[in-house]
Amino acid sequence: MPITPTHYMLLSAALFIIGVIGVMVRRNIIIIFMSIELILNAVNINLVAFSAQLHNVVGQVFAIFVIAVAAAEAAVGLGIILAFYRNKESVNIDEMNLMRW
Amino acid sequence: MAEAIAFYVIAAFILGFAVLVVTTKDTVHSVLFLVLDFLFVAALYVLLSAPFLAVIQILVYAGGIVVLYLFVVMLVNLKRAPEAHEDPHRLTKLGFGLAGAVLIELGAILVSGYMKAPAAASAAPAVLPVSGNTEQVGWLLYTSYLIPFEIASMLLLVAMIGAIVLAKREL
Amino acid sequence: MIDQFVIPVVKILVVLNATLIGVSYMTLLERKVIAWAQSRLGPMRVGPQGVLQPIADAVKLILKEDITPRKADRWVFTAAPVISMVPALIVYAVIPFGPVVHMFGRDISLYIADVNVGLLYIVSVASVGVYGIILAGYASNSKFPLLASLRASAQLISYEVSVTLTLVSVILMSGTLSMVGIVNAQYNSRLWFGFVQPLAFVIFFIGSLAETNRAPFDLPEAEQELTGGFHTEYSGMRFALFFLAEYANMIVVSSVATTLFFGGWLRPFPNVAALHFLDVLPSWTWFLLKSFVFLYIFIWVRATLPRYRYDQLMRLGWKVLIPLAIVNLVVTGIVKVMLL
Amino acid sequence: MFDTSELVINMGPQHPSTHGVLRVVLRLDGEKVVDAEVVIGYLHRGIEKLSENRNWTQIILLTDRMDYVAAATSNVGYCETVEKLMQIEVPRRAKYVRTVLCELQRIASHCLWVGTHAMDIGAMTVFLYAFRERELILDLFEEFCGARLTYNSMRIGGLPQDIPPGWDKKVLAFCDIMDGKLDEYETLLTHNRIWLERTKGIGVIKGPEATALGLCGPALRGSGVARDVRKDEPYAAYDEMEFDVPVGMVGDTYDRYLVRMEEFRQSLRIIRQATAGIPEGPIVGKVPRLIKPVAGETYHAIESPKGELGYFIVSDGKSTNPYRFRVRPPSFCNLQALPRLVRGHLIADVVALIGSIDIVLGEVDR
Repeated sequence: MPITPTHYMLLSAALFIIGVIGVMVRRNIIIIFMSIELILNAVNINLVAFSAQLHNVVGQVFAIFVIAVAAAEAAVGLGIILAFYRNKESVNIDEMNLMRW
Repeated sequence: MAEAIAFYVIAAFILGFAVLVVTTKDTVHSVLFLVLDFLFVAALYVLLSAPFLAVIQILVYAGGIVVLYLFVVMLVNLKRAPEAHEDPHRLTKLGFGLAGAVLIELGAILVSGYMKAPAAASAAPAVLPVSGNTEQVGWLLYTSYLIPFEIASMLLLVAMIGAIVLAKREL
Repeated sequence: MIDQFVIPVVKILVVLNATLIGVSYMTLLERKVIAWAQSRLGPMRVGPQGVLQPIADAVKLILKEDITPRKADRWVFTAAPVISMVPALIVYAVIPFGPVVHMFGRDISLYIADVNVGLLYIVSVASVGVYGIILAGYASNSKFPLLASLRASAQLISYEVSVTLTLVSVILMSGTLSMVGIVNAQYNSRLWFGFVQPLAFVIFFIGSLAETNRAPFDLPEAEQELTGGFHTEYSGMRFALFFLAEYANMIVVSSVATTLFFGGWLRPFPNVAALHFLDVLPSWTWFLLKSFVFLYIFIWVRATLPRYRYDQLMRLGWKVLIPLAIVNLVVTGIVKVMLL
Repeated sequence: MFDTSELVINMGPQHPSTHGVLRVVLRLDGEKVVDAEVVIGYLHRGIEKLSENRNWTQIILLTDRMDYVAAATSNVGYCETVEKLMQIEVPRRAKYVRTVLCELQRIASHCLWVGTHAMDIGAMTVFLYAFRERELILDLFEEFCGARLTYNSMRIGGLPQDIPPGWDKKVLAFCDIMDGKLDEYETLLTHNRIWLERTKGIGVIKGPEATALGLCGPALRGSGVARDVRKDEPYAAYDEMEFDVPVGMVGDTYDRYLVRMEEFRQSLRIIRQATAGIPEGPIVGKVPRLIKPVAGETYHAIESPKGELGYFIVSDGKSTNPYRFRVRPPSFCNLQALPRLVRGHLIADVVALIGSIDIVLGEVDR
């Protein structure tokens, strides 16, 4: 049974859902950040799956841009976590309820 | 046939590690599972005949970003685990419910899409003068997608400066 | 059927065993060369001229007790040496030891796989190698190894940037990422990239010294300061794995340097008719000879140079090597565009 | 794990680069040393108390064990102090041989210093070279007094026995070898960029502050103060030798290194002059059979390889044992400058600085 793009879409949907659950359920900010990375990966899988099916490399170019943005987001996000940890000694998202601290 | 087996094996690993990332208590273990997850996603890209992206995924994601996470996890080693105390007004059940709803909705779209006849073949892609996956990606990146490329580099520069300003103790 | 499975598996076995034997004999080579440099004899007791010393070391390390610190993270503690060893071994999939050769009535290529993203594959596998060190420091759950592992990984990451930039300038010259393609490009352009790109080679060499934690950059396991660096808590077989991983990385880096900068398996002046008598040596011996020269230089540098301090090391990495690598890249680009 | 406040790390007493059982408690802010506290006493054997129930000749053995790297200079220093108290006239031959022995000991001690100092900073080869030369000197000492480390090479009033025939030829032969070997050390270290970067500007201390802190020997001369006991208060046959005292300008680790490397050459120069000019004559002055100095006290200092080594002895005139025997060891005084030198540097520099002030714990703890 040949592998159709729908299989890839189902896989990326499942990965997307796991990411969303991770963001919603966990309280540790770092785990939340990692779940966001999972979501971005799910998007990438979709992009590459369609680019392979349509034999058009544009999808992969977009995937590279997604990776670049993910890198930037991770760097700044972790900077915020470090700054927050230095003030509040905890990485529990519930305690992050102030816009400025 | 071999490709189908490979796909299912890799997909199983990806989803398995993703679940482990989200559920393990120890943060370092979940970072490790994340690395393994990204390596298998890279394997998936190789299956989708996108070797350049697979290598970039290992280099940037597994080799760079997750190392960043590992550093932060070690610097932010906690004396009391965040999940230690139960937070009363946490709507975990609602979270699961919402996620389930989204899953059902996505499944419905996919399944219905699968029933209908495949969409009309879209316009044939522009034939690129170069062959080979890396060359084509490179060609597109520097011709039709040059502006987004420059913007992305600006974005990375801004992110670097932002991270340094945030993380450094005294400037 | 045979071409699909049997030959690649045989090739992999040959390369893996050759590497493992090479790595164990590297320890002997290093002790002998440093001993010779320090006007002493080196290991002489086991076997004639100390030849069986690596086997003795291996047996000793296997029999030694393998303790795990009490509050250490058991799984990560055991996985760390493996994680630092595996990348060093899987890089050999793309390194070409020779051209396609006609043996046993069949055309066999003296390389395991000609991946068209070969060079990027090597760089990305090297970047995954950092995990072994970080996790080792983290898992041993004590102050000194953690400090050492953070420093080691920061050093590795910062030198990876300059090494990758030099590799990009080589790709600019060769036009292809596949390792076999690069060696053919050097054959066609009749000039080894080491001479066309001397600055890139020097930066690559210094960067690889730092990436394998060797010689002037072997700060992470500087006994004097941090009492042993990140593998203080390790003993027995696991310590041996770390030790071998360092040598495996060293062999990998020297074979990559040979392939990229000194024409992998090409014998000197391959197309000069007068030197055809040199062809009696099979191609992969040239490759081994050249990588041996680099290994010798690695050890020679370790015997003579003192060690950099951590901030000087990072300053050199960021403020000297990376700008130089970028300048080299830009100049190569301009020259390539103007000439072609 | 380690929060942003200071981190306290114990370097030693069991540590590869603290030259013996020295414990340095470092308070670190990240990588920078905020403050250092030196803890000593692990090698205290109570030599000064022991000496109070031993007669004057038996104490010579104890002086060997203090600075075990430079035992000959300690013996000569002690015997000269007792001779000064009892006003014994030492024959010229004994004085010349004492000068040769002291300078040979200085070269041996500096060999050990350059080896361990370079090894701490990472250059392993120099250690092997330096110890190869030190072996030659130990052989010369073994011929003269039978021992390689704790020599017991002096007697109050002169030499225990005359130098074996041909010994001075061997010493001159050694000097020629050593000249060549010194160039080897210099090529390995002096103009080595990494060595320069690890030692230039580390542990800078200016002259006045160095004297105030009580630094002495090469550590003090590295900061520009030309204080050398062999020149200021010449003893043995130093007044008849011409040699110059190398002095540093900046007072950092590199200057102390250069001063000691120059001292190697000056010692060779002295040895050549002294060995060539050893006069004939008796080897022991008029010494009473039972050494019982008249009541009194005296202080006499000599230039040991580490610095100014002083002996203060008090005799009550009644018994054959000293009433009080006090030693002013150079390593002890140099070591107390360590916290001041180390402040503001990194951990790797602490190691380089301990090597640069060249301490021996036997002498520090006594």
